[in-house]
Amino acid sequence: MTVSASWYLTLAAAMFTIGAVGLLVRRNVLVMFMCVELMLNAANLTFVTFARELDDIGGQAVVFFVLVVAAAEVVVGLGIIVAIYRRRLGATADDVHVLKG
Amino acid sequence: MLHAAFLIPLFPFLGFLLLTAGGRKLGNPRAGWLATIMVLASFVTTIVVFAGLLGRAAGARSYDQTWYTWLSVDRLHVSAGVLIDPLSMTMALFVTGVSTLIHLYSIGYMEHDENFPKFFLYLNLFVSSMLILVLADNFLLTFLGWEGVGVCSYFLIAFWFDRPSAASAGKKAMIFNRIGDAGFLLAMFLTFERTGSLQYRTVFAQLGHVGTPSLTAIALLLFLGAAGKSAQLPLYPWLADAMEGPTPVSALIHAATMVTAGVYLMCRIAPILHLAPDAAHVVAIVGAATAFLGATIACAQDDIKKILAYSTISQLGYMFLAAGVGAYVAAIFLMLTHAFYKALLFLGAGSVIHAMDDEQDTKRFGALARLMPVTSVTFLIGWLSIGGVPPFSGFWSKGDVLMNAYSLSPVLYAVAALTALLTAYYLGRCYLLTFSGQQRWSEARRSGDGTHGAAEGDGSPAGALHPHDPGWVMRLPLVVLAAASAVAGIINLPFHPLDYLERWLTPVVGSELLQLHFSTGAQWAFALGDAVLAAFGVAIALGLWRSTSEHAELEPAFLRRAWYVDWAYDRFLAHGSTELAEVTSADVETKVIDGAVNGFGALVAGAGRRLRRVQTGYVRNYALGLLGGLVVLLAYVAVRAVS
Amino acid sequence: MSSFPYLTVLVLLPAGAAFVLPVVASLLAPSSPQAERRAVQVIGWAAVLATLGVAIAVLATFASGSGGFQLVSSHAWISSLGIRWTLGVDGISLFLVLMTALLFPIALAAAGPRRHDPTFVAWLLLLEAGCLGSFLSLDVLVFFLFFELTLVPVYFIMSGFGHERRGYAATKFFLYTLGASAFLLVGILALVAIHAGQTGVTTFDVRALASTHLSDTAGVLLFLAFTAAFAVKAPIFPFHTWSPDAYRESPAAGTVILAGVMAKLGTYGIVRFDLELFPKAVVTLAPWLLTLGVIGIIYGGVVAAVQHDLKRLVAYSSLAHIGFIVVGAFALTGPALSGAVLQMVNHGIYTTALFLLVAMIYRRSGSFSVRDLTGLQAKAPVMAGMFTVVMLASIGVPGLSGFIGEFLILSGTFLTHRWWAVVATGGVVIAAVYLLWAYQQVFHGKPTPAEKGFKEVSWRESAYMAPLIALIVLLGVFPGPVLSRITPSVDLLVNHVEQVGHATVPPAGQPVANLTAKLTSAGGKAAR
Amino acid sequence: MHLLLATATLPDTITFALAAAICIVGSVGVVVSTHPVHSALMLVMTLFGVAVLFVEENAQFLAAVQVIVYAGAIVVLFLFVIMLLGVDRAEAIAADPLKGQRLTAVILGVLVLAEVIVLGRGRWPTGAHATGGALNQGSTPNVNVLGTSIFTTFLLPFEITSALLVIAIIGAVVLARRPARGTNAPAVIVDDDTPGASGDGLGDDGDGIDPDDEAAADVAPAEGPGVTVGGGDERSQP
Repeated sequence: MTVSASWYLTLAAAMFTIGAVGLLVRRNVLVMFMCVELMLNAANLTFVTFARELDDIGGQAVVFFVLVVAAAEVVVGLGIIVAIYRRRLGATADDVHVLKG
Repeated sequence: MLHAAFLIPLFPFLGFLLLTAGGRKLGNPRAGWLATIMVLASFVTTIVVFAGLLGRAAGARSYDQTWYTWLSVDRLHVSAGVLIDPLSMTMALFVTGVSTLIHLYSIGYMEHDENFPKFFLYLNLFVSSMLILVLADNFLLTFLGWEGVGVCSYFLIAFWFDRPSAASAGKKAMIFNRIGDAGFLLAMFLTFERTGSLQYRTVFAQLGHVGTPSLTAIALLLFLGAAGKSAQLPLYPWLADAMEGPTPVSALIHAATMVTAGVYLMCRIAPILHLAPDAAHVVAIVGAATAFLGATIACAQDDIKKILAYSTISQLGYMFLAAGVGAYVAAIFLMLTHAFYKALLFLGAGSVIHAMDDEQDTKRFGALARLMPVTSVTFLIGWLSIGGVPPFSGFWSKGDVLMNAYSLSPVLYAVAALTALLTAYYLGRCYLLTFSGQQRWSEARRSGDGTHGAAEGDGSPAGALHPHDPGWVMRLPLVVLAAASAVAGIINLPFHPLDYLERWLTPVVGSELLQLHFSTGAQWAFALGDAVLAAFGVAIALGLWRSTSEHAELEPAFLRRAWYVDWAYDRFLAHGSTELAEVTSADVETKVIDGAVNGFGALVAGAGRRLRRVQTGYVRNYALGLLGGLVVLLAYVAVRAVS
Repeated sequence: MSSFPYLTVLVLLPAGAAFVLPVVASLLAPSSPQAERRAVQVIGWAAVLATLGVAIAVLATFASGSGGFQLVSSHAWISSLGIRWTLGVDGISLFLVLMTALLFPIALAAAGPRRHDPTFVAWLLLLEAGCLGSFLSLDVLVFFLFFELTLVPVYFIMSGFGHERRGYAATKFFLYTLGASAFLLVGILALVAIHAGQTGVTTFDVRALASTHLSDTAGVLLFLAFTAAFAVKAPIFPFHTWSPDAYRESPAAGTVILAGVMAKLGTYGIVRFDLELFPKAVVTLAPWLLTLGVIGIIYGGVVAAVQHDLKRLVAYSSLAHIGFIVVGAFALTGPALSGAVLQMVNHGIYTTALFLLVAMIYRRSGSFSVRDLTGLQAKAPVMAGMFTVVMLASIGVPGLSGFIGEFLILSGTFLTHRWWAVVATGGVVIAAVYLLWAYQQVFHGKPTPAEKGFKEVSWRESAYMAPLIALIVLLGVFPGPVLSRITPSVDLLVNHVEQVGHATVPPAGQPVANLTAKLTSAGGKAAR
Repeated sequence: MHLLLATATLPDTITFALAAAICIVGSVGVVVSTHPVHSALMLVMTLFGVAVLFVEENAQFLAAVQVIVYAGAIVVLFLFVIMLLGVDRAEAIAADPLKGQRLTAVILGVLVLAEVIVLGRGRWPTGAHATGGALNQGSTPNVNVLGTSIFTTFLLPFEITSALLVIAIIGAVVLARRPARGTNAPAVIVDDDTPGASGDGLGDDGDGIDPDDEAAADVAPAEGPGVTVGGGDERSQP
């Protein structure tokens, strides 16, 4: 029997926070993307933990779908990044602000 | 025979429809003849109905004919129908009679006008409306005729619409009338509220249940309407301007028929005036004041039609004076005789204007008597008649009014008597300036003023002027009217078996408000006094104006400018309201109301301009906001959970 | 009652045509522009005329003398929310429907070359469906949908085919009316929620909602929410400023529909929904609304008197006339309300005629300004004659349509609210001032050389003016058949307001507890 | 605080502690590495840690997928893009050009963490099972249980994910494709490298976008000094 769910959840919360802070402080679009992956993983961990806690397969099924969606998201996201980099040498996230009001 | 009553207004209306449809094809002069025949047919029908009414007993001379229900909502039931009684028949007779003559005259007068069919179209519509006005059996239908004649008056005053002055005069007449109409409308609302009906018969039957203040209000509001239509103080200025219309129009509408509608209304509501003596006194006082005012202004005018217009205002004042003191028969009597002699004077003036190639200034006439003998003689009869010289009709009718005025108040009598003197004087001045004295027109001919435009004239070559009497079409009405003016007094002589009109009308208007208590001797004294006043007026006119045309001291500026009333209206009412409207439109509408709407839009736009700074464009900033939102949200949940 | 679904057909016919027309046009356009134009014409005319035909059939089927709703058809639509497709017609809506069905063919005829434009015609047809749907809906939410639906076509007609400042006018119109309608939606939902709370039934049927018990505050608030939308749409002073701009910048056909039909959506909404649903609040707030109406009458007249732009002048005159309708609606007496309903129809007809005449002048001279026009009567006497008749109707000369409505409104208002009626009567004078002034400027005087080629009305123009003028005269002389169909419904409504709203405002010495008491009191007075 | 450590066995506890440490270190490493490649490698480390935790929690299948798909495919994709774009060099992260961004982010992050922990205290789901079925079904292996669930209860979402993947592939192809000369560029971002808009839009305040420029950008895309990536650039300077 592994450690109680509280530890897992606390760990997930910490990972999520680190990912979120990373998303906010890094300017490299690729690294920001990795931070998003971190947050997704934190969420996945939460799901799996609750699946165990509640003895419910639904939590794991959701994680499965999250994985698929994450894969799709990465594909499209990286495609967008490639498209942006094509047009802007050395662009970071801060360089793209054409939607400024 | 009474069943034919519906035909009386129908004939002229038919004429109106026919002329609308095919007047232009019918052309000149057939359109005029069609119109005249229609009015003549109406006149004949009226005589037939009149005969039918005459055949009934004096107490049963009343007949209702309902055509259809016009309005029926709730308890408001208004039918379209006629009320045939001695009063309405008297009015119908003289309206159709005078109209026929003036239609005939117009065929000659308007023969060169390019809008000849349209003129008769309007005239027919006018006659039809006037007949509905006098025959209607309820207030609302009377109001329809009332407005109908007002609208026709507007069309006809502005008939020569290419003259700005004519167009303005038409508009002015309409607006002054509308002010009066507002009073009429309010009177109807009050009547309906108090009695639940607008039918004359029903209303009069219930007067006993209506309080005196309400009756006074109704009577005064109706008088406001009457003052607008009949050019009484303070709503009279439009009538002088209305002379911009063709002269037959002035004769028919602005002298003989339409302007007397107010007097008719006062007689029609005699039962109300009986019960509201205060209102009746107001009517009398306003009438006397208007009579005097009109006469003074007429003394100093040069334009022949303006003289006659102010004279009309003055004479209408007499009629209101009579109605106000309760002498309705005297009012109707004066109305009838006035219709004859004033129509005669206008048609005579029209002949002169026609002959003088559209010149209207009496100072540029003179010595026309020998060139236009028929016109001159008939005009002279008109003068003597309106002046109250015995035995012409005016003597009898005006004497009746004066005597009745005395019975209410000697002051009213004094004003009216002075006015009578002035009347004899100013028309004498007019006659003498036009027909006798020096010939002042050959050198004054066509001195380049185009104001009296060519539209009325026939465009005759600018050669020498040869004034002459008009053709028979125009001469016949003159002669007929002159004869009527001379002898019309016989319909109501103040001797018992001869007072036909008195006995004829009494069932409708009731007995006199004030019973006359004069002895025969006193009556003779009054008659003598009237005759002396008239003779005096005539004598002054002869003395002053027989040979000369200049008496500047007798034509002070304040009279020439009509006591500055027009000026005051223009300055304070017209300009004032225009300025008020400009301010409303420019400031209130644009700045306040629309400003509020656009201001709200600007506020949103301004807020947006300020808030757009939040949209930095940096995705990391937005994400920061997201996280901040998450913090707030979680804090909220936490606080909720704790409490 | 007929089994034929007249009313549904009436709404769906133009709506269907509006969808079919662009499809057909786009199929034909690439191959042959001629065929496209012809198809647009055929479909457009067929739709509006068929709608008019159905409307006339409705009139023929309508049983006069009965005040309730007739030809009611009701079908489940959004069952979970209790929204039903419920249409019905009574004396109040009957003639508005007829007027709408009549004015759309006229607007199409007056549209000039645009009647070949598939976009324009399709929007016009959709607008007709929206207007008819609004007048016929008995389900409040369906009414709201149609009420809002009308905005879209008008926006596109105005912004796509209007005059110089069309963008400004269209945006202002759309935002203003849409913003006000938000209140209406909230009001509807709140009312339905209250009703559902009381009865447990979720329904949007106006007949059912009328029995909702509302507290005084709730009634007043809901009344204000409803009235906000209607006041802007009508428009009632001081919510009118979109209208001069919108009327001014719309193309002729758009102006006609805006002023003739859509303004009535607001006043109809007041009569149908405000009076029916919130009698208490109506009684409480009637003096305020009457005051706004009276101010509108005077104010509209005064501002119209100094307009140099004919279209704006007519727009402000329209404000004054809407003021009369508002006064009639809130006087809460039989004659006044009947007059208000009649006046809606009258106003639709003569305002349309005025705008059409102004458009004719514009088409010939290129100007709406009285400063550029003079002496047209010499050039076009028939047009001047038409203008005169319409103008006199608008002024309220008896014998023409405008008078009957105004007289009924004012005399009815006088019974309960005397001083408002007195002031409103002053508006009658003002109407004469500005219209006669405009007429004098435009038609009197000598024509300028520039107007040499000014043409008389054409046959086409006469053809679409003729029914309007005929109706102006007919409604003035024989209003009986119309009034006899309006009054039963109006009586029901006035009774409802008086019973529920306790509208006991007796004029001096005459108790007016309800209609029957009024009738007996008149009889009693006569008997005494 | 419920320190429910007592129920855990020692190996499990040690495994958890190690994996948790790996996760935290990896996560922090992702954020603080100056070099994108290092970040990616740190991410792999984290993912492995998570996979271990999955195994600990009886999610063997997910652990496998985590390693294969996440670490094996996604991170490789990251690395591939880093190499493709040539950004595999250290960047300056000492200071953030957006004032206050870093500080605020850290404060907010700490706040979120604190709030989540506070909220989590004393609140524990005790309710019924969801519809998906039990996790522990006797001796049935986790893969079987999950497979049954996905192919029965979650069949429709599963099918939809397939569509999602296809869409993503197409999207990626379209986005990454170099536009042929004269055709419309994928309208992902507004191209303000066109002559009329140069110097505008990036860096300065870029006061709205002129629709005409937008149209021009559509007609003649990317004629400025475009980034040349990959093989021979036929659009090099004339």
